[in-house]
Amino acid sequence: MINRQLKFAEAIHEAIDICLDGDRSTYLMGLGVPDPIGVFGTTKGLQEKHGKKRVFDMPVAENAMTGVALGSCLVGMRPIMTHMRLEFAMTAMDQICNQAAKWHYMFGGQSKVPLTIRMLIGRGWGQGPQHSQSLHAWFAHIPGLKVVMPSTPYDAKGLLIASIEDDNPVVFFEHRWLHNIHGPVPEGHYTVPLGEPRIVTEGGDVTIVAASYATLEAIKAGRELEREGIKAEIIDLRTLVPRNDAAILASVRKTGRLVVVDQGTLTGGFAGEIVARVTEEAFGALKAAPIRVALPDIPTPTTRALSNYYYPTPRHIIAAVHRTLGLTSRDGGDDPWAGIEPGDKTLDVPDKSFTGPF
Amino acid sequence: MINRQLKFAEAIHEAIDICLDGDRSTYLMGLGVPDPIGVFGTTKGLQEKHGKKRVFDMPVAENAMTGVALGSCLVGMRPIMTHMRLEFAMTAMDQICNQAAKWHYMFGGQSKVPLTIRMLIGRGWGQGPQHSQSLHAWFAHIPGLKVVMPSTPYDAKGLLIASIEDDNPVVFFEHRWLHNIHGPVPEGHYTVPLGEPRIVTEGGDVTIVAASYATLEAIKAGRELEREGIKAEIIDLRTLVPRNDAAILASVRKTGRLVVVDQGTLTGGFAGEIVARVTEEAFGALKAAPIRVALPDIPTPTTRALSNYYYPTPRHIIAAVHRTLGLTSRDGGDDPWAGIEPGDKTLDVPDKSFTGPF
Amino acid sequence: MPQESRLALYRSMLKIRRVEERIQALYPEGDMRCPTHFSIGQEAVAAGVCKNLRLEDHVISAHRSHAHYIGKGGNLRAMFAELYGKVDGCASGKGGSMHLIDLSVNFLGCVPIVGSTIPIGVGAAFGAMLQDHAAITVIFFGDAATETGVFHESVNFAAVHRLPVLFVCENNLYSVNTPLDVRQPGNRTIAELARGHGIETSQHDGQLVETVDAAVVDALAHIRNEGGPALLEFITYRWLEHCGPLGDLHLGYRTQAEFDSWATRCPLRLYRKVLEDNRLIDDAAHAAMDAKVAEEIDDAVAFARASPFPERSELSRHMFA
Amino acid sequence: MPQESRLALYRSMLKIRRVEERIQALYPEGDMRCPTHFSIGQEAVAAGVCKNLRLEDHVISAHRSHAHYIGKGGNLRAMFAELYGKVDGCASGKGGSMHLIDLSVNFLGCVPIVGSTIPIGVGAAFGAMLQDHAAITVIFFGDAATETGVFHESVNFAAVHRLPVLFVCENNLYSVNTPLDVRQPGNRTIAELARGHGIETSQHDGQLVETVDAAVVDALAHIRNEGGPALLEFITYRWLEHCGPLGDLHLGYRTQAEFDSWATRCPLRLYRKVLEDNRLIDDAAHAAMDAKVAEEIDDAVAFARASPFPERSELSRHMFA
Ligand SMILES: Cc1ncc(C[n+]2csc(CCOP(=O)(O)OP(=O)(O)O)c2C)c(N)n1
Ligand SMILES: Cc1ncc(C[n+]2csc(CCOP(=O)(O)OP(=O)(O)O)c2C)c(N)n1
Ligand SMILES: [Mg+2]
Ligand SMILES: [Mg+2]
Repeated sequence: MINRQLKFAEAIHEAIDICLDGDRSTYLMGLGVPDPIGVFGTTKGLQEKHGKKRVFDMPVAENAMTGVALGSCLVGMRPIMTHMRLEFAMTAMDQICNQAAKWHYMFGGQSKVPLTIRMLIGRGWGQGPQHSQSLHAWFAHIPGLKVVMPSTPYDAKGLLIASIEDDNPVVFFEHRWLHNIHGPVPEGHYTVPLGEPRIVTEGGDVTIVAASYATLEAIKAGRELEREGIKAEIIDLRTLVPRNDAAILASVRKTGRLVVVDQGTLTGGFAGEIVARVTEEAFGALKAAPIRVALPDIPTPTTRALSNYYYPTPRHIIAAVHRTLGLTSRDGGDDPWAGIEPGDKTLDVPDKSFTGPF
Repeated sequence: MINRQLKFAEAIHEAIDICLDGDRSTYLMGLGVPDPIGVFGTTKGLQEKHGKKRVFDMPVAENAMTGVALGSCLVGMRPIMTHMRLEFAMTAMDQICNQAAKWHYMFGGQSKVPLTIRMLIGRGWGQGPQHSQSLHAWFAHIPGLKVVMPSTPYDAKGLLIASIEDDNPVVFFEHRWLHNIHGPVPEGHYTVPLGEPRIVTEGGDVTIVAASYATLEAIKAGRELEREGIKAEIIDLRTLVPRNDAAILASVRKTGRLVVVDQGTLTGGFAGEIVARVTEEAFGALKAAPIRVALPDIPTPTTRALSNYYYPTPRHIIAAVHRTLGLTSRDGGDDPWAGIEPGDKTLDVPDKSFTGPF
Repeated sequence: MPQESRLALYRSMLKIRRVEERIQALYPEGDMRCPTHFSIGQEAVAAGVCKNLRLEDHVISAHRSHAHYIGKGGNLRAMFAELYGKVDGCASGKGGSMHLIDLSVNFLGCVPIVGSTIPIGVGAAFGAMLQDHAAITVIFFGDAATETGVFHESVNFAAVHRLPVLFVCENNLYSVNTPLDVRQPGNRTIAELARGHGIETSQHDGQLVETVDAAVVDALAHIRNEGGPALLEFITYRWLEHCGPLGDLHLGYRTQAEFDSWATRCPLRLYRKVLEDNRLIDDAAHAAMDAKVAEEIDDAVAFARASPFPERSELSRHMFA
Repeated sequence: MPQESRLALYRSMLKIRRVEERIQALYPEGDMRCPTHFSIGQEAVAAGVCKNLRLEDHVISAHRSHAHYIGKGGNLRAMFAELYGKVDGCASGKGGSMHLIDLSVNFLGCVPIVGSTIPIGVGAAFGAMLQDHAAITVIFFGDAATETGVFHESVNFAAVHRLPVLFVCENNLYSVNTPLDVRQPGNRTIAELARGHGIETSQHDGQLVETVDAAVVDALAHIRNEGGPALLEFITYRWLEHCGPLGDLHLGYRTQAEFDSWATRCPLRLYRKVLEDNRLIDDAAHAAMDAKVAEEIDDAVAFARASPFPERSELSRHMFA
């Protein structure tokens, strides 16, 4: 039992700090990294501690700076890059996906690219179409990248250290609404291996697969379902690539039912990959159609009047579980949005302490 | 019965020509568009015919030039952009996916972006890691984009005209190994509506879904299967977004078996989306696990000794059909690669006339 | 400059200032739930540039766009309604502060990805040229935008095609909380950087609205007469935090002394003094002007508050044209 | 310049020329199945630059990279094996002509996405600086690469951090079949464009190898003494088609007259004349030099042909480090 409680953001901070301490070739760069706010606290004070040569800001030039990070790997460095929003890194897709992802392979394994790229996923007030996309499915589709999506402070620290120490490019997702959650975090160095999902709660009635912030929503749904007597086995993917599917397949073989929750949009999203994979591998065990709970295929609207109807809630997960259990007709059942007012001010905050907008 | 035979590349050329003729706001730009080779013949002579103001080359600056195209839409233009390889447009993901895709929605429908972006997918000699990726799954995952992937000259022309005339951004895929295939193409203006798959062959034993070049491989497999007495219903998606799944679902309800063939890599690819969708919607009809036939999760190797073992062949589709029909054990059956030599010179050419490298 | 023009210049700055002060006052109520970037301290650039534009000329901006929207004559009611996320917002509530638009005055839009509207503005000019329109396009952006590759790609294309584009860089010395010297070399200005592309560029004091005005007059004449783009760099300073309605001196990334030296160079104060010295305005006239502006703002805020939220069905509207 | 240095310069050009001529001769057999970009006509740049580099200095290049690989001393056997797609290729066959690499001589690699290796080269210099290495990084690219945004982003970063980078632009007047004037404005050179970033730049004749050499000596001295990057633009000309072993005058995008005027300025011919005039070489010595080069090439080709193809199991190897 670990008694030490840290915020997710603090766990990230500690992981980076430990890696900077442990390996002189590690450095950290990104817009705002050394500024007084320090990327929502995750990089605060690190420049003061580790020096300007190892922790620094950069020009607004995400594509070139990714190339710079990659180039430095070729002479032995181990960079960590930080993007305050995933969208900023969309200018860097060539360097991330054509260069960093493929460099090791396309030169026959001669160079390695131990580059970790932190991507923050926005949610909050009016983050809107260009500050909120969770495009983990994109990166998972590029061979050569590892994709990591923790949901707890413990995993955040252990997986980030593992990512930084990994000799390959890793894209590390941090959902903004996770930064302030608390959880037990051991002191010092430890790693959580890339590739192993975590069984959050055991249950025999239905398997719920999620990752990153969606895991929290799944857990909330699971609590509610438990009250109804439905026991969900909730599995937190933790990493999309690499990914050992044994736990998921074993779970579905037990429950026969699958709901996948994704913080990205539906079509072409990673939930589809999980559904496809499970269906291919455990078809005989499935008792009902799997269901995806994901964002609709719509850009994120800015006004909360619409974003309140955009992000699925635990109620949606519950409704999906009910459907897969045959408790409601496939398309029927309660409208999970029922009773929500456009002006509602509880759905666009992660908790009461949130004062917006980022 | 249409007697006029054109090459796929000629059909593309004709579509562009007709649109330039028909609408003064249409223009065509891209690297090499007016050069003597004319993007594998698809743009040859168009500058001479339509003038330098409507058909022109550009600097190597794909990101800005996409923005330029988008900006011109805001004042009433209807641009066509051409990328000789999809990878070149990976520098333009911000403009394509953050700006063009969302512009109409995020400004409440006030402006429209009738921009068509042609993306050529490389295959051939040593196209390698950076000249061969078919990332249609990426674009299909971005709400606001339409994604079109023809496999015949008829559809190439009809869908390209429909794409250009569509008031939304459309990403239009042309696999290089399609450019030289022949097929019937009517003269003059016609459109093929975006969103409707095409049933290539009817059959009751198994549904094979494909798009773009993969459709040709599926057809080859279908012929072989027919000889074995297995009747495949082959469905050519034609467009990934929008997409009316009625035909696919009806087919699976008939056959109970699904094989999806994809010219992209497996994980996070669009084949998974189709499998997920069909499983969600037609679970009860499925008699066996669906199977995806896609590229392995590996960057494209350059040497043919490895690319010969990289691209799935009709034999792989046949093996998948056999598996889903229970004719071979799930993992057993013949190795589709058996008998292929590393130095084989038939697998890295679309036909005998091909002299490489592009 | 004619007396009325001088007063109009001041009025434009005053309106920008007062609108932003009102947002500042209302924002803490928690009903404008979107990231909001203020131009307080930088008003002279928007006012000085927009004074010289015709209705048909295009303007496009980025994340810090209120001033440009107002300067170009954007609808105030629609702006406030947008900030409140209402259906009558200029983007139907879908955009928020970072996505203002008013096509009736050819304010084409803005987006918060740094640099991204620069090529789009160039494209608007290009499209106009293809249609033989005489419209000029003004693109507003900050100092950090000149670090993006897309800025250079855009300037190059505008230079090749000699497009009627006025690039306006508001160099306020910071990108978020990061000073210029860790982002750009100290031995060249942004004007010099852009001059490398073979276009007309110059650097000016961005606090003196008549200096801005004169620079713009020259640049527009160049664009019209010689054809081809120009870039103006204006040195200015943001008073509030990068995003949001508060001050941020407590953060320590800039000094009180630096702030004070800029605060004394408030573009409104400096220009009011000029007008007073020239007896074009006195306290009473100023109060009257202020009252009229306040009235317009009151009306816009009332309108915005009264406007309904978009209905749930609006979520899937505007997906495709 | 010492006699041996002059002969070495010539020998370097000759080797590059002969290797490419051999590829040209063999390519039509259809066994080198990868896109191949030749530098015939442009040898003086690679030879003149690489002569001044130490083993520890880094070189990175783009799609047209044979000359740079050879100039830096890259292994010839491994290069030919790579072109043949063999397991002994410098990238195990996984890369082909567009992905040459030889880490034993600090030739870091090359990729065909235009502009993409520029920041990577800057990163190598940055990484070396972080580790207090004295290595200089040379980045080779073409005229079109200066149109990409990433070029400017990279130069800016190198300028801010005063990195020991030599940017070498081989301006051969074309990007594929597209001339410079539809891509870049005519009123500035690439050297002037880059000078906007506040770095040391100059333009030179790329056909005269001693001119190249002298420019590089100066630039390296500047980098070593002043710290901070420099850019050299060399005007040169490609003889063959953009990609592939053939001529392309029949396409008509360039004229015979233009071609002829450049062909007479063949860097090898011009320099051989200088050496002959200075009695440093005669026909016999030249033939001997040529024979030695041919021998090395014969060996490399034989090695490459004898090398086996990678086995099927190699497909999934090297996926992760
Ligand atoms: C591509 C990209 N990277 C980073 C950001 C985060 N960001 C938002 S505003 C901003 C500062 C821009 O500074 P500047 O262009 O000088 O404009 P200012 O805010 O000073 O007016 C940054 C870095 C972004 N929006 N887009
Ligand atoms: C981003 C990108 N766009 C387009 C291409 C296609 N392409 C390959 S080589 C080339 C020409 C490059 O010209 P230049 O940089 O002058 O080099 P040169 O071939 O003349 O040596 C182009 C446009 C590419 N490889 N990458
Ligand atoms: Mg600024
Ligand atoms: Mg060139």
